[in-house]
Amino acid sequence: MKRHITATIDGEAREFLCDEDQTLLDALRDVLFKTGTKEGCGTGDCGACSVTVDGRLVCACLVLAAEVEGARVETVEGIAQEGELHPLQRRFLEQAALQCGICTPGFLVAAKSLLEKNPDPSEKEVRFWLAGNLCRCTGYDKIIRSVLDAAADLRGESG
Amino acid sequence: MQYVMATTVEEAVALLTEGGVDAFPLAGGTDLLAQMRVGRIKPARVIDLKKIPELREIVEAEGEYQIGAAVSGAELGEHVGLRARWPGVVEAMELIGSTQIQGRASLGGNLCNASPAADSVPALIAAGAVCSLVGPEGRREIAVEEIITGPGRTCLARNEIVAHVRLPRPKPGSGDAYLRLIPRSEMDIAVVGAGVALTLDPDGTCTACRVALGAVAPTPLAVPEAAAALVGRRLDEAALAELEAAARAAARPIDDMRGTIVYRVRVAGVLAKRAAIIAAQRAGE
Amino acid sequence: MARVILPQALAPRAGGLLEHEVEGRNVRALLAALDARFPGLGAELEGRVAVAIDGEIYNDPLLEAVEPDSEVHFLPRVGGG
Amino acid sequence: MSEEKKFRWVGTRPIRPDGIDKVTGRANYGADFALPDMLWGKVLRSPHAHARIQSIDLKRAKALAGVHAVMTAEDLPDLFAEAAKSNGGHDSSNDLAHNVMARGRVLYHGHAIAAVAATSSAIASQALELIDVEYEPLPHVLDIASAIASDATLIHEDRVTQGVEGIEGFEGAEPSNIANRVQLGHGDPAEGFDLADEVIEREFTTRPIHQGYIEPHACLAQTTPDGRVTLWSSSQGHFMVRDYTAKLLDIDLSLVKVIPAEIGGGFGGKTTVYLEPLAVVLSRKSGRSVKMVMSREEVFRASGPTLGTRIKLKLGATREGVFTGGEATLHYEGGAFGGSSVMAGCMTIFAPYAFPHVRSTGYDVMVNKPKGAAYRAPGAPMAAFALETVIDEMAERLEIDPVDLRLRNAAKEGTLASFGPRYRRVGCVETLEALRDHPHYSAPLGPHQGRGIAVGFWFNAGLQSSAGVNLNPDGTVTVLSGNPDIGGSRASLALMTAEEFGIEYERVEVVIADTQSIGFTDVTGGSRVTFATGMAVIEAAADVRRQLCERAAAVWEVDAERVVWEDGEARLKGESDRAPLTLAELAQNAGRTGGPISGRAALTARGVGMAFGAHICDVEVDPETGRVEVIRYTAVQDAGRAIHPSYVEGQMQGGAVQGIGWALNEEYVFDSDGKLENPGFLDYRIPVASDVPMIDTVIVEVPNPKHPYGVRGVGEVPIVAPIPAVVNAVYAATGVRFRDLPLSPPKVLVGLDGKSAA
Repeated sequence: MKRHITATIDGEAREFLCDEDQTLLDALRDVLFKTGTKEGCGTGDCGACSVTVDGRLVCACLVLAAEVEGARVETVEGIAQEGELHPLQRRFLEQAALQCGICTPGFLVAAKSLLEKNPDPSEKEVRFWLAGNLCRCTGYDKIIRSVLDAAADLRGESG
Repeated sequence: MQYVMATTVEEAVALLTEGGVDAFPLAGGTDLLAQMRVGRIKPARVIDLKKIPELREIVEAEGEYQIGAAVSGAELGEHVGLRARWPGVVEAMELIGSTQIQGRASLGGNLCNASPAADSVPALIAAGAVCSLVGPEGRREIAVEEIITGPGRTCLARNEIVAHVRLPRPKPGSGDAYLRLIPRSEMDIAVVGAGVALTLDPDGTCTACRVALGAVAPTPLAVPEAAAALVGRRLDEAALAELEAAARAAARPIDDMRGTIVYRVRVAGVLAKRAAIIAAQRAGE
Repeated sequence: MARVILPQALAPRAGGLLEHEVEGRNVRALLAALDARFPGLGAELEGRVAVAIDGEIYNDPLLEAVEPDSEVHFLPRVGGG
Repeated sequence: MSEEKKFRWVGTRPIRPDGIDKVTGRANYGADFALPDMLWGKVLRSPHAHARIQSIDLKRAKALAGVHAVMTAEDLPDLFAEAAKSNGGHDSSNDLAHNVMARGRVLYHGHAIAAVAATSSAIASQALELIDVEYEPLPHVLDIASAIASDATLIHEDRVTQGVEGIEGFEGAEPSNIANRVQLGHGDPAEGFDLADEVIEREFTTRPIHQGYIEPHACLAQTTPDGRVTLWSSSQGHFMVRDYTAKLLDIDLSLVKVIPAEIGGGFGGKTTVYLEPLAVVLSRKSGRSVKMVMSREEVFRASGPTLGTRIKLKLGATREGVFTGGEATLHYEGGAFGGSSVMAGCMTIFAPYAFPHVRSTGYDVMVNKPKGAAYRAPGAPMAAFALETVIDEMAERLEIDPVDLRLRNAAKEGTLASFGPRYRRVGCVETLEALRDHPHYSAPLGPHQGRGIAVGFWFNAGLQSSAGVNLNPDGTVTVLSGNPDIGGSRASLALMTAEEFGIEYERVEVVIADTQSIGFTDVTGGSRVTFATGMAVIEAAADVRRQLCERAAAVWEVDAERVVWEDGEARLKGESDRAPLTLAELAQNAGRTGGPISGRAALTARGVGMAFGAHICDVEVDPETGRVEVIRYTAVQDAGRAIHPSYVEGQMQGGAVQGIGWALNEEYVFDSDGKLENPGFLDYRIPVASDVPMIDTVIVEVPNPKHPYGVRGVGEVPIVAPIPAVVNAVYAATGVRFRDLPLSPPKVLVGLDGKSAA
């Protein structure tokens, strides 16, 4: 038996049917075809499927779709507003903070969640907040710089 | 698989009872869903506990804290009062997994998953935490160190759940700390963990102490011998060396891919000592 | 005549010698000449190796030009990751 | 190429053309494709490291509702029969066939044995449990020592070592687990050691590790009754996927269309196929399209890895610090089929330095572990670990600064390389000098801290590339490439195109075309795309430029020789009053002046530029727990010419951190039954963001004289130096030389204990 779910996903009211044991990640990707959220491990160890549920950063692979009934889910696909890139997205592009780009959606969601909580994080705080987001290409350097720069942008401190 | 939500502890217990051996409680889900994914657990029913108010609250009464079993690490970390009162417990919980895991993982889940390496448990043992269990027969209270009986095993009946964990009101001059050793800086399972809670009188003499170790035995261990090394003394080098030796003596780990027996024994001593120093600093603050 | 240097592992197939003076305008001609001198060696080389002609490595050599004073090393083929 | 050439675009850092798609979630990776009739395919894998398959019973699986196809090796053409006559069944495509689906025996834990396709991923998983397999477990070999022991169990009973004909000690070779032996060098090492004042000989070991790309292997296959195949696949080369799939299934290449997905990391691990042939078979059997995605556990158990090594190395030097001789014996595990990177290990181990006498001998050893795959500078990091730590020891013994010792021996133009030829222009010296002059090299250190340096070398594959350049009527340019963009190559190709035409970078779009829309192109690997495919793009652009000049000549009614292309427009030589014709003007009128303008190039790239990197690493070691923390890191590398410096830096930073992971924590842990105990990111510990500092970079540019812009390959060099740099730093911090990777805390603590005991 499928379960009927109503939720707000990237600002849009959505209804969908899912299996009761289906994860939020599988429902996003296979039911709603929102494939911007990636799967790297399925066990919460890589962060590629980072989304927020009611403002809380989680791995979509460790949430059942059934659990988001009535919730607000935000994915990478909702970060740019009306075609306008978020400062994080802009900085990632300018700084070449992505190589293959598979981890990028997760990093952006996680970093956005950090900056909403802490608008002026230190390098160390950024590194520890993002420790659950694995990147195998960049060595993290340009990602961390992008997040710090985007934080400054959002504080209105960049030149 | 069937997903059901419980709104009271009694309902949760009834759903568990009805579901039998293939029914699993779901709090944060960070262990359950990962194990489902790799096929280690195949539940016929999961019972979501997160809509039960008691399990989601942190309640303070006269310095005593009652933490709902489904409270997430992130919620724990954001609780200013708790953080000030029991920094060791909070830091232990916050060490579990990533920020994403913190958004979901619960204190009750970490406890009931019953890993010998569970980070929150040594800190809770050191803090003298007491758990409130609810089952078909009603409630019972049990010291946290009694909960885990072996790797993946607890003293809970199949249809019993942890409702909340209670932390006592610390005496003046108290502090706690938890440290673990992992190869990386984040994301690993503890190779060794050590929690220390102690009380110092104004001249720095230790009047009470509890020490617990993780990942050095089939269950997290309370180590009263290590605590005894400090009680009645100032935390000088000799006392700390005795604490370290007692912690080592208590450790009886295994060799596995995460660490060797020799290593774990050594580091159990090192971490117990270091945690004691931090706890003492906090006690003096 | 070009100076041809074989991989050490193939020396036993070429009279025990690593270095040979060989006539040929391109790699194919060198291989043919080597094969005539040591039957089977040319085919063996063609199937397995790259060449360096005066320090320049070619991974799929056949018609690469060889000068009379060239130094031609046969070496293992390397791709990468 | 001329040093004075001024660039407008080359060396700048614009946003990559595919960037917006990749920061908004729109880019489609391997697992992001779906078709309405799609089934989900899954693979049953061996629970044994080595066993004979006695029977496979598919009845119960087939009967499960929702299952549409089930397959085993019986459903693949038997490529063995022919080759078995010549070489015991072993050539690379037979090995590949046997690897994608076990035939007769399973050779490692995780070896594919059957596959199913069902209407959901859950049903497919359930069906796997209904496949009944009877195994007869066989003894297994799991390490080099037991594999080469005289009484070793043979993984392939009929396989005789290659490369030993006529070699003393190998006469009439019996079958063994050594698949191959190689030897390289010049002079006589014994003579070299006689000339030395100091000789150091050491042995080193490394464990199997995985490339660790974040995207699991994934594909979607669609087939038609008349034999056509369409594959959407994430790989380092869709032509590679086409060729291997066609070969394994005996299909004409023209019938297989592979559409490249964006690729979520490869590092060499996606230069082969695992799922695609199975998906095609399942699709044919079911008449539906089939999607297959590996789980992370499958990725670790059955794809990649690069395996364990044992290297014995001897180095001789004079008191003045001149290397007189080098000798190394390298044993590399190649997994169940051989094919390790030992050859490249032998070629690179002494490559950065001049040696009068040098020899390396390599053995490719078969063990019951997954078939090894390339990993970034395959074979070189382990070799550098051996040489560069011995050099560190030699520097200490000779009381010479470690940079000076390396500089005294560094390879330069004319040096006879240990792998054969004489070097042409290379930047080893310049790279080391840049390292020495970097403030990091002389910065102060605190207690329990130490600093190490090391040099790394890698080649640069040329191989085959095709490119198309289409001029659009509005003056924009579309570039077609056959290489998946794994790290920003669209940007580097667009930059070179903009440079060639003298037009705005934003006017160039780069498309990764499928196997039916562009000429053959080898994999994105071997640090070759910006170098080799870049050459093809430059050539195709030149073709277009030539046509543009011809069109302008036709318009002006002059000889084409009188027209030159400058700053994005055609100009008539010597007549400054004639208004130039811009690219846009010529493009707009193309239809009326002879038709659409497009250029093509297809080439085997020549003139590969070898490259060197030199790294500085600072660590702090906790003396009580043995935990090592990297606290500062600088990577220096000769890029020849950095087309897009940010992506060059990115390669250097990423390679450095992969190497740090390899040095400190990454390892496959097998139990005594040959079962991998840590097939997940939890216990296979790749570095996380909080493990590492910023990675400082210095790009040295010693242009490759054989490339129009001077490009050398940059992608692989950065992973070669980190291991010895870290290990030398740990020595400097602790006084203990570690020779077995990884330097995990328990191992380091044992080492520290050994020192205090001694």
